[in-house]
Amino acid sequence: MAMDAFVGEALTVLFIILAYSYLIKDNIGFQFVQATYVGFGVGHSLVMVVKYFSENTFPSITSGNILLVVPLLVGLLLFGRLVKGYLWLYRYPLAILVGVGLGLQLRGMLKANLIDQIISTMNVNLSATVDGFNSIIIFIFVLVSMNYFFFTYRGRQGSGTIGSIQNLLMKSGQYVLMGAFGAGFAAAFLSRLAVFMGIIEQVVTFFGLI
Amino acid sequence: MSIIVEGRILQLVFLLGYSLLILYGINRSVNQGKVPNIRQPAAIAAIEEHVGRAVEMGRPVLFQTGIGDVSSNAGATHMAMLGVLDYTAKLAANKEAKFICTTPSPTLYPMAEEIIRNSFLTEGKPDLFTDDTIQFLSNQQMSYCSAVMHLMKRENISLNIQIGFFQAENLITLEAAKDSGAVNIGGAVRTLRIPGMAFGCDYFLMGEEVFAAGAFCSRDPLRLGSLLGQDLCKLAAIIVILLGFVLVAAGSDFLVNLLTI
Amino acid sequence: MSDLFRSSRIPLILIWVAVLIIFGDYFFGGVFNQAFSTLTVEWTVIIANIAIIVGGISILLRSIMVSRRSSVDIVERIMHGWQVVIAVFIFAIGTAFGTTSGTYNWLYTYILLPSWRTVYTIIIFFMATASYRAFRARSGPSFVMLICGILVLLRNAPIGMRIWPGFYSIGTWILDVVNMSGGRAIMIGSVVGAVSLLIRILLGKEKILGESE
Amino acid sequence: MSIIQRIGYRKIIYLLVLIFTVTPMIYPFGLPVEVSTQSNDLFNYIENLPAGSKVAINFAAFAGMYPDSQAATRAVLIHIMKRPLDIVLWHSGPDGPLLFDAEMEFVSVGDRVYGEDHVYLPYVGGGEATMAAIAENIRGVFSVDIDGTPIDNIPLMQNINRAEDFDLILVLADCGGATEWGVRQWNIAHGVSVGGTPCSISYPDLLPFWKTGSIIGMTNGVRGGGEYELLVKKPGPGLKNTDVMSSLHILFIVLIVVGNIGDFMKRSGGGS
Repeated sequence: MAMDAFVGEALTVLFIILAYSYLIKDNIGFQFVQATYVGFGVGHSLVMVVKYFSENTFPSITSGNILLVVPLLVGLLLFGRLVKGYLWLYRYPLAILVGVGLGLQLRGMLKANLIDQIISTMNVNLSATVDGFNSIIIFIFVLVSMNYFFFTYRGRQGSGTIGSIQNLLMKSGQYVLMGAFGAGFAAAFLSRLAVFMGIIEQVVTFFGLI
Repeated sequence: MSIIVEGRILQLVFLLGYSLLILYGINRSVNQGKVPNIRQPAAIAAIEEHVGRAVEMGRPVLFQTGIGDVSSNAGATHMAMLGVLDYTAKLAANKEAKFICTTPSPTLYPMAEEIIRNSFLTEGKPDLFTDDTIQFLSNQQMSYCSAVMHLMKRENISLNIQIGFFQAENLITLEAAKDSGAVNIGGAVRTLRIPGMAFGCDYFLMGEEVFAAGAFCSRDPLRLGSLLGQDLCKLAAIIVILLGFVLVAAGSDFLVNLLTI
Repeated sequence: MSDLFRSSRIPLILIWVAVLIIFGDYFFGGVFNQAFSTLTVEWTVIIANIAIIVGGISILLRSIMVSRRSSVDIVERIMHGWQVVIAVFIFAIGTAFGTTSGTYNWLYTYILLPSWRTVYTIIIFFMATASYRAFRARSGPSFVMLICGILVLLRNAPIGMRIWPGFYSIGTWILDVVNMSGGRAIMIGSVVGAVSLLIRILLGKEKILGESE
Repeated sequence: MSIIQRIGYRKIIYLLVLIFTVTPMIYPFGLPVEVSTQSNDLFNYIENLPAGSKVAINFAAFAGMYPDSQAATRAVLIHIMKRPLDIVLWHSGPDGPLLFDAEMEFVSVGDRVYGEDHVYLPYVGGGEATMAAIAENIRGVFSVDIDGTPIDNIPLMQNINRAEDFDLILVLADCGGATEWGVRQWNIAHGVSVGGTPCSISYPDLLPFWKTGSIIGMTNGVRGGGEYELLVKKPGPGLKNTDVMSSLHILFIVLIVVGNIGDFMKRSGGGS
């Protein structure tokens, strides 16, 4: 193994041991690793953004589209947030980010999150197949889960049949949602597991165990 | 053909319809004064019960604000958390329970401090506000965790509240609280955070319930009004699904095609 | 006059204009499309990338402030100082030699990757202890959640299929039906929440533009 | 029980996690993986794309979480580089370029010519708004490719301006919502199908989009990596670690069950 690779691998294993020493007790070694990755991450993201501007935006300003200077200047007002007393400057570019961000998100959600989901839920296929059975179950589960998220109706939900039906729908909606979050937990675990396997593999191969 | 882009007409109808329903809810609550009352969420009722228990046992109540991410959609979660903080601080001051609030967020720290100070003032107990009532522990995720774990053991807390914008560290603090014998009350909006919260808490709020709890605690007519509007929107969606189901069962896909024009 | 600019009235008008252009382009196209293209391609991309720079610098400024405050304990001050030093060092190396240079690649592969991934995976250990200590089936719904969690764990683990083939199909059913239905209900709720949030912002009732001075 | 009390249950469980991870690495028992429908859909869609179709790739990797979707991303890159497709790739995460270069060492480009068959564009930040801007006018966002060559001099980019010029957009290694941006800004707004290799934490939230057809297929984190490696018949990190995946899953299930039984007995027995 080339010299710098070996030194690199040794350094990596040192970082791994320092980081996991947190499990025994929070210590300076761990805080060093955490400060390193936060600082390195900030430095790296600044390098990449400056690279994008220097290769894409500035050339297109100088070569053709001089009007791009205006959004650049408005964008620089964002620095108002860092200077005491100039917070009000920061609000102009922030308004554009908020308006564009929420606008784009909502206009896409109207079809993807709402109409498509409604159509797919109502489009039950009544054939006596597994797919048919599932589509009916999904139809019921979606309606019941949506019932869990009613807040103002619950205020008038007293006794009597309407109250008990509502309560039953809400309760069964809670069961469906909790089942869904059980699946969510398994996904969250699987996600970190893969990263963890890679780390342990690096240590194990460095010490030549495999 | 029509000036509206083909295939998006119904989306415009839904957008305008939902906006009107929400404006109706807000107008009815703010201008006409008919503020909708919503039932106390189970987790909020549990806060009341367990703050009382904390006083009997003479052990403190811990409230965590969560990470102060400034992204636009997390802003609404912070507002709900601050509503619950205000409600809990008033409760603790009223029953004279020892109240501790910890935060890893420099942006949420001043807002939380102001709210707790006012709550103690309105309950007529400003002297309860000592300098360890609100503690900014560290804006590093893991350093904040270890600091909170030590605090939980040292203070022997009996109630740990974590409703708001949390990241992966919430599992660590939930387990540490359970380990020191405390009751966990939590709440998360994002689906990827709900399982961890649901597993570790005795009572918890999921998804939009966090906003409902925030509105309930702050009793702000605008939020309560918009909650009524949102319920009407969801009801409309359910009615469309039911109608569509009946038509599909009867063999006609009229509504399915209508929704895609 | 100057307090008109200081207030958030004009930024609110900017939000109105941005939202109208975006929905105008989506529903009516035509003249809105040119405004939409200018707004997103030329304005928002540049402002969003400057926001990343401002975000990075505000983290460093806060670290400088913490490292200079005497009330903070010495170890944390050193670490915040080190954070700023390494950020500036990496920025210098990155812009001077370029990110494809050997030294930058070496620093990135052997320092950033391990430190980021180890801190990220520490949670696995805590998930294990929390599984043993905190994950309790207290009520009916949390019992269902525990069972579904275990069944999907068995579906994801290749060994699950070897123990009993049914685990794979049940786990897949939970993912494709139960999880999908719950997710769909939350999705429909999120659209309603987004419309409500947008309306409250357009009415100027949300403190999203930060506190006034 | 005194030993456990003395050392503390935490340290014992940490040790168990390490043992259950290292042992299957040293003594692998090699279990195959079931291929899920969603992974199959992605494979078949790419396999049936006619020659000369244009594919956009948004490489959305972040350093910390990349290993989770690395196996699937490598397998999809191997598959797509083998097929006669025109590829335009850009990065939406600052770590993208470095992680992508390291990944391409495992992917053979065959007799493809850079600039005619595939183009690598640089990193640009800005999330969903930038994704919409690229769909609207890719030349407005990028002036040069990742090596600095102006776009107008690249033959492949001559007739590429908007999302409509593409037949598919692949969002690779997404852990933070990039796939949803793709659905909202490319599929809904411009009708381009979306595929991807999301990490398993975002997978459950994307299932409804697969059900309605916006997403044509996707893999599920490291497990999906093993599945796609089977489909392209190129074993890699996904299949190699299936045993570690199994042993740790079993450990977790045992911990949950033992924890709950212990608690149940204590509650019903001690009545506390």
